[in-house]
Amino acid sequence: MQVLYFAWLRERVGAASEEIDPGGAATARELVERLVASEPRYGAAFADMAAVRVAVDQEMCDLDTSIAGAREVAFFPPVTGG
Amino acid sequence: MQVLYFAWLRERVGAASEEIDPGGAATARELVERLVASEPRYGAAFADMAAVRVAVDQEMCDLDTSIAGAREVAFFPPVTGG
Amino acid sequence: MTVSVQREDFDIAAEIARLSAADADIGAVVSFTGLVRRMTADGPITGMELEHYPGMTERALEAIAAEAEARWPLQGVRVIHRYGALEPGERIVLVLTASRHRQAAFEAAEFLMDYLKTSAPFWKKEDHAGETRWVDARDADDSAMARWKR
Amino acid sequence: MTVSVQREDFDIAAEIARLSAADADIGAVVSFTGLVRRMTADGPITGMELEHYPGMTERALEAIAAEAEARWPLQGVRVIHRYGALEPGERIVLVLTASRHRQAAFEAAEFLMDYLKTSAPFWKKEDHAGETRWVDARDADDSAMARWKR
Repeated sequence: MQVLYFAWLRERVGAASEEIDPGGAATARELVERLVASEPRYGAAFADMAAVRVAVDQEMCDLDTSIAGAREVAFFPPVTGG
Repeated sequence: MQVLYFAWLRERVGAASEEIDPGGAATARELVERLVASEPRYGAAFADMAAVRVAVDQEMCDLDTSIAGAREVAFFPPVTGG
Repeated sequence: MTVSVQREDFDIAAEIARLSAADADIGAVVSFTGLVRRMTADGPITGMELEHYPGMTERALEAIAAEAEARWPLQGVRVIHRYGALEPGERIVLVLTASRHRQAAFEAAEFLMDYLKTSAPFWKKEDHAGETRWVDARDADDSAMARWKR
Repeated sequence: MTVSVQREDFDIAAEIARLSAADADIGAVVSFTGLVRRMTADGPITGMELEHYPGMTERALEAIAAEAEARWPLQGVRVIHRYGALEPGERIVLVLTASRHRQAAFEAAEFLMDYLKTSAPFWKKEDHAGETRWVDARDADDSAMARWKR
């Protein structure tokens, strides 16, 4: 599964995208927990989950949305365009 | 006093402006009554007073506003610009 | 220059550029452009004549612009209204507002248009295949205006 | 073409002209132009970098435009959003709406901007005299968006 990061999440993770095996993670939140347990850089990126938004296959979703079968999961802060 | 007419009021009166002595007319409405009594063309122009608006010295006013000392009184239908 | 009443067409891009450049803290510019529609409530038209009250028109538009600037934090306002003969598709009116934030710019532009529709002395005479007809005022314009009363 | 996401600036007049010409019954065209402000909540900036999510951005803007067209009787919608490095005074976003009547054009343009502010994947990083800082989302944008929920 392709995992993307934007804005300060990208900077803290140190990558714009990574190929990640979701393992047993069924939701975006579980995927974050798996990442945070694996390496400290994820701990820094996901320290404040209230400031983290997620898109599954380019659709804005809830963190508890299923990621089963998703090709692309993206994490980013609240948007600030316009 | 200069009296101005616009749109179909102008067409019915047959003049864009006239110099008129208001005589004893204290308000725009009394001026209309005076005009209507004087010639039939004013009767046609002012037949439906609900459709007549007035400006005294270029300020939109009520028909019962005083016209004492006014230099310019204008009669016209509801506006349709924009 | 805030208000213009003119026969000539206007250049929207130039007007927006001029207003935008007035202040480095403008974050939002809203424009409203009114066009002559081919189809009216009384059927298709081939053209129209827009009559106005020279002198009062400018005063009324200046007053409306000043009222908008009193009600909203604006960095700029511009109103251009044409008169004379106009064909379907031609521009009639331009209202521009500039502000730090979008909400003020949007609200002020709506206010200006609602106010203008009910209090600026313009009258439209439409040409229906050779027969001309004065346009009736719309009740909807009065109710749009009513929401700004205070 | 309804939506564009691009580095390049846009030509407001050309966009308005194209949208206006699409239908002879367009009576109202509303534009919203967003500009980079020099002064921000965190002080003056010398520039900013606008990051986006290629692919999702276009999808999100198309969805917002489609929603606006479903809610209001529009003859046309156009959204252009820039990304990359931008300086104070530069244009960021253009939203255009065209309708028979002004109310629909105004409301749809406000809806598009409110929706875009809260759901299009863009992130601003401002340059404060050499120190860069990601911009925080504004609560005011969330509440502006809330009024359109149904």
